[in-house]
Amino acid sequence: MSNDIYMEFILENYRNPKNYGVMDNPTVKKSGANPLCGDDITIYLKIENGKIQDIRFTGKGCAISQASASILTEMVKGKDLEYVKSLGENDLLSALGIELSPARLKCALLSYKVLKDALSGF
Amino acid sequence: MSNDIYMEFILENYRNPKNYGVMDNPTVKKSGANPLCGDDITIYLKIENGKIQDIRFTGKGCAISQASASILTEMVKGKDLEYVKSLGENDLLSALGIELSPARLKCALLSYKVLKDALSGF
Amino acid sequence: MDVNKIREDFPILKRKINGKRAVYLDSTATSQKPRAVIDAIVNYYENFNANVHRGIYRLSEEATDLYEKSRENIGRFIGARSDSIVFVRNTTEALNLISYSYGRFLNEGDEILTTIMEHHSNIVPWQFLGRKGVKLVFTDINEDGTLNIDDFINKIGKRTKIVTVTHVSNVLGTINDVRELSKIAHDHGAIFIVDGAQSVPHMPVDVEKIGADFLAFSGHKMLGPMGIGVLYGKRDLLESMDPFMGGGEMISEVHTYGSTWADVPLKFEAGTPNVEGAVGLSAAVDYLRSIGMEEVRNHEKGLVSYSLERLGEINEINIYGPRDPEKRGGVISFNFRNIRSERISEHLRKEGIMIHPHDVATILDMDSVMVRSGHHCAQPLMERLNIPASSRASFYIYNDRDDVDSLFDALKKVRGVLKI
Amino acid sequence: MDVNKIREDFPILKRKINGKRAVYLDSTATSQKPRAVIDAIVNYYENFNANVHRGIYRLSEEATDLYEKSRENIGRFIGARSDSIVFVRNTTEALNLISYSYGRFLNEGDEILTTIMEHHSNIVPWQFLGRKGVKLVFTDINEDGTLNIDDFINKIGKRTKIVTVTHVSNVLGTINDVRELSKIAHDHGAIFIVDGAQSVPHMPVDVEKIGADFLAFSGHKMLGPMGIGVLYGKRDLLESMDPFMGGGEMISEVHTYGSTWADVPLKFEAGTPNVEGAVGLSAAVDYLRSIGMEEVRNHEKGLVSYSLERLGEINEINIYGPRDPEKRGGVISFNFRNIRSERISEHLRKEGIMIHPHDVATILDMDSVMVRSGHHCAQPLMERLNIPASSRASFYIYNDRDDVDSLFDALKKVRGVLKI
Ligand SMILES: Cc1ncc(COP(=O)(O)O)c(C=O)c1O
Ligand SMILES: Cc1ncc(COP(=O)(O)O)c(C=O)c1O
Repeated sequence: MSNDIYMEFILENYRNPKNYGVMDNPTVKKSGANPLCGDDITIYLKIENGKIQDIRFTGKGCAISQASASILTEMVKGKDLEYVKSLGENDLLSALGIELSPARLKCALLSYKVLKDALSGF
Repeated sequence: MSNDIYMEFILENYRNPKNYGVMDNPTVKKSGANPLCGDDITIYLKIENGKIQDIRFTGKGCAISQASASILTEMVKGKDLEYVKSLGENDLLSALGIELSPARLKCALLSYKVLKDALSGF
Repeated sequence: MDVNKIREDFPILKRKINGKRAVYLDSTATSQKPRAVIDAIVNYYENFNANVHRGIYRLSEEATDLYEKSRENIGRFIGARSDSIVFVRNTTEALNLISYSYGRFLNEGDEILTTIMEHHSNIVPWQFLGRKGVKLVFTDINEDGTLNIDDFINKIGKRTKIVTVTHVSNVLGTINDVRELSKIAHDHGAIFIVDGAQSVPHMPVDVEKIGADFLAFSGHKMLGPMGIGVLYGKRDLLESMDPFMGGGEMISEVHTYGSTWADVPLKFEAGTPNVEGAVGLSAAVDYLRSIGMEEVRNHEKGLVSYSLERLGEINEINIYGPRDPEKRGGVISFNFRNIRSERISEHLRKEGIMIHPHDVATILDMDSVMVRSGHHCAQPLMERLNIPASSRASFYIYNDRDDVDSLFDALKKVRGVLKI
Repeated sequence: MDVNKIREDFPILKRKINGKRAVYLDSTATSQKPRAVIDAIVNYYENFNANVHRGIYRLSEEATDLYEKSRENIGRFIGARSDSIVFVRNTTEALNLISYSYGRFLNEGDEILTTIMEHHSNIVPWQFLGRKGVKLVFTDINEDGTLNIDDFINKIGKRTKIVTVTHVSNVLGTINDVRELSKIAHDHGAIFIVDGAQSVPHMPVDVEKIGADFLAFSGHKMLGPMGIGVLYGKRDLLESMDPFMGGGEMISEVHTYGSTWADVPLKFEAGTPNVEGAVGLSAAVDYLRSIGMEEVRNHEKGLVSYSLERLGEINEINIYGPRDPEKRGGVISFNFRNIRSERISEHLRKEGIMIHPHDVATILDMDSVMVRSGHHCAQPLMERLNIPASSRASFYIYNDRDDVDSLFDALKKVRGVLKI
């Protein structure tokens, strides 16, 4: 884990987020917010044959929440639902590779929470 | 002022209170209580020609509140209203002759407050 | 349990009053504080002080961590999860919170069943609901100061929506069988509230075991700082309730047209919380745990037994509440009742007490023995006992047999001072 | 005013964070505590701790005396008699107390006039009254962050029963002309409430001069302990109101069928009060008085002026609120708005801010510069300003120009860390 939470990998995902944008006709669309920060995120999923065929997100927030959403979408795109559901918070956090204080943890996990929420019916 | 608040003078007035008892047809009758202690006192006054011709009290409470009521009635019996109205808390306290802590001061002054209250219309 | 060692931990007990060793017998009103609690407060302000929950910088995160760890620790002390622990000022606020927030679910004709031995804090908040036609019903006591269970069963019924009972009476010392009362309450579909102000500090209390839907207690009575108390509540109940106070911390979103609330327990903590208080209470809980609550209970039971023994020597004194130390906490309320003397004031004799408790307290204080006297915030109980007031001595971990001896030595002087 | 000497009085400021001198710029959220306040707490617990108002023994009388002298001292600090000072937990509780107790006098169709720059604590309690059809009306601000007086005059009317306004905005820093607003409110027959959370700690405040019927403030924001706050109220208003919470201390007599209340202010203080908090806040008031509130105000004005000067160096940063140091308190909220870089995330650009305040706070914290970031419990204001959040630096007596320099040095690093 890196002490430098603004390391290049994070910044790159922040400035050029993967899978950013609206999706037409998603299988499911879910939003969540962290009102304390004014952060919010919407996740769009296309689910077919037990797989996440496609994923998009929109939203706003700090570098950590945006980068985290970008990285999360990459982690689950094209993956089996079973696998995605088995992912824990720590899987996302180790993918981020940075050491976060409790307050920033909330930023990092917003997208994860929205995704879990979106998948709760599947 | 004595440190011994239970000196003989106080105890004597406590055990054998002067002017204790009900009065028939008083000019004015007033009650007051100190709910924190469960103390209460009723004062009966016969007022004629601008004088307190007679005074009685009934009530219950600790040695200090009872002795103080007894001593107060003695101080004002037969006196001009003008004079009685001019009496301050300290006049009663120096008549008691003992040093009281704030909590016990409330006990000592209950009768004084009821008397002042009774005379407020005169 | 080594009382001498424990006394060493309490700086105030070293204070001399009138040149004499302080014999503090009023822990039921408020407890003294050990060095560990005072140090925790100082350490908090010297190293960690910040507002919580919203700061991104380290200091605020550390303060948040201390605050939430305190919540967890205090929850564990009563067998509860931290998300069912709401920080309040004291027992009184906890009970008012329930009255205001849960009280919304009650309607005209509904009843709240309590007991005649309650502290005003477990009476007045419920009387407030009288405004909307909710009736407060009081269970009577038996002659020995225990709860009259038959009366309780008689009075509970379909209309009873809330049963609220003190775990330990602050006057009689009576330990109520809350587990049993909880069952009866739940059988009737009522929720069950326990006023734990006098139990949590003095004996093991587990919210599951006693079947409490809500439990209220105060930090200052259990070695903790003033200004902090706890409302434990079952999560589903807390979640069903509207907030009590509104403001910072307790919101999710605020708009000009309306607001939404934070999750439990923050929903009930409006404004900047008393972080110092939480940290101090957590240190107090650690201190009590290091002694062991069974030990605390046994120690107090021992002091009560010894007091009852010594009481045999002064037969002018009557005590209130059960005689069996198993059934009572470390509280002894008493009055002089059986003095054979012509010199007793008539009205006191009529009231069946011979010496006013205020005079008793003043005379004891001359020997720096500190007892409470008055109605102990339990006027309905005083009325029931038909007395205006009583004296009360209460024990805690820092009291020992010497304190009991000092109490009785001083009591023996009372008649002499009053010359009766 | 010798800031170096003052800093010596604050133990926490000696703490090194990441090996660096702590630059605490979040006193608007909560202030740090001087040794004198910490000592007052310790002294209280080591020598005087007891429950108040009801004890006959010396310790309780001493504690009562300390508690009531503290009330007097704190009252004097704002030009008020002690019997109009109610101790509460914080500003939030004070405002809720008014909403619950004075709110009973309001009816459907009545209006409460406030401003769009309020803290949630001065919004949510009034929204509660929406349940009975009372409407909350918001006065707008001008472009420079001052209150729009025309809008205020437009919105006040016959239906307005309460006007409640913050003295100083915790985001914009705006100092409202409460004296003038009070006159307008009173001319319309409304009562006037001042949220003094950000004024009483930072400038001379006199309840008579500002024409406040109620004034609320928090001890923890003015060097005092957490868990203690003050509601000042005009006596006749306080006397006309029903109590808020019920329990011990606030009663005169309790019977099974109903109760009567103690006199003001005790009527509003239910349960064991936070004596420690009162004593600590009184020590804080003494400390502030020894500096002089005019001095405090001037010192902060100086730091604001210097900050505005240095702000000239970083023209990517925009601040909110009035530019004139005479019209603002020691609070500066800001955002990065004018960065010429292709590397700004699209949504931030759309919102007119370039770097999220959370990232700013985290990066500043790396240099142990502690600022707040978020909505500052003022979401309606954030909506009005059309931003999700801001960063905020705030000053107090222990801050100096070095702190301002540290802030700006750290701010200059933000773009570099984020590589934009
Ligand atoms: C203007 C204003 N009002 C009210 C409050 C609430 O104060 P507290 O959280 O101490 O109740 C604050 C502090 O956050 C404030 O800045
Ligand atoms: C049984 C009981 N309930 C409630 C209270 C009220 O506690 P507090 O004053 O801390 O709110 C007390 C303490 O006086 C008590 O003994």
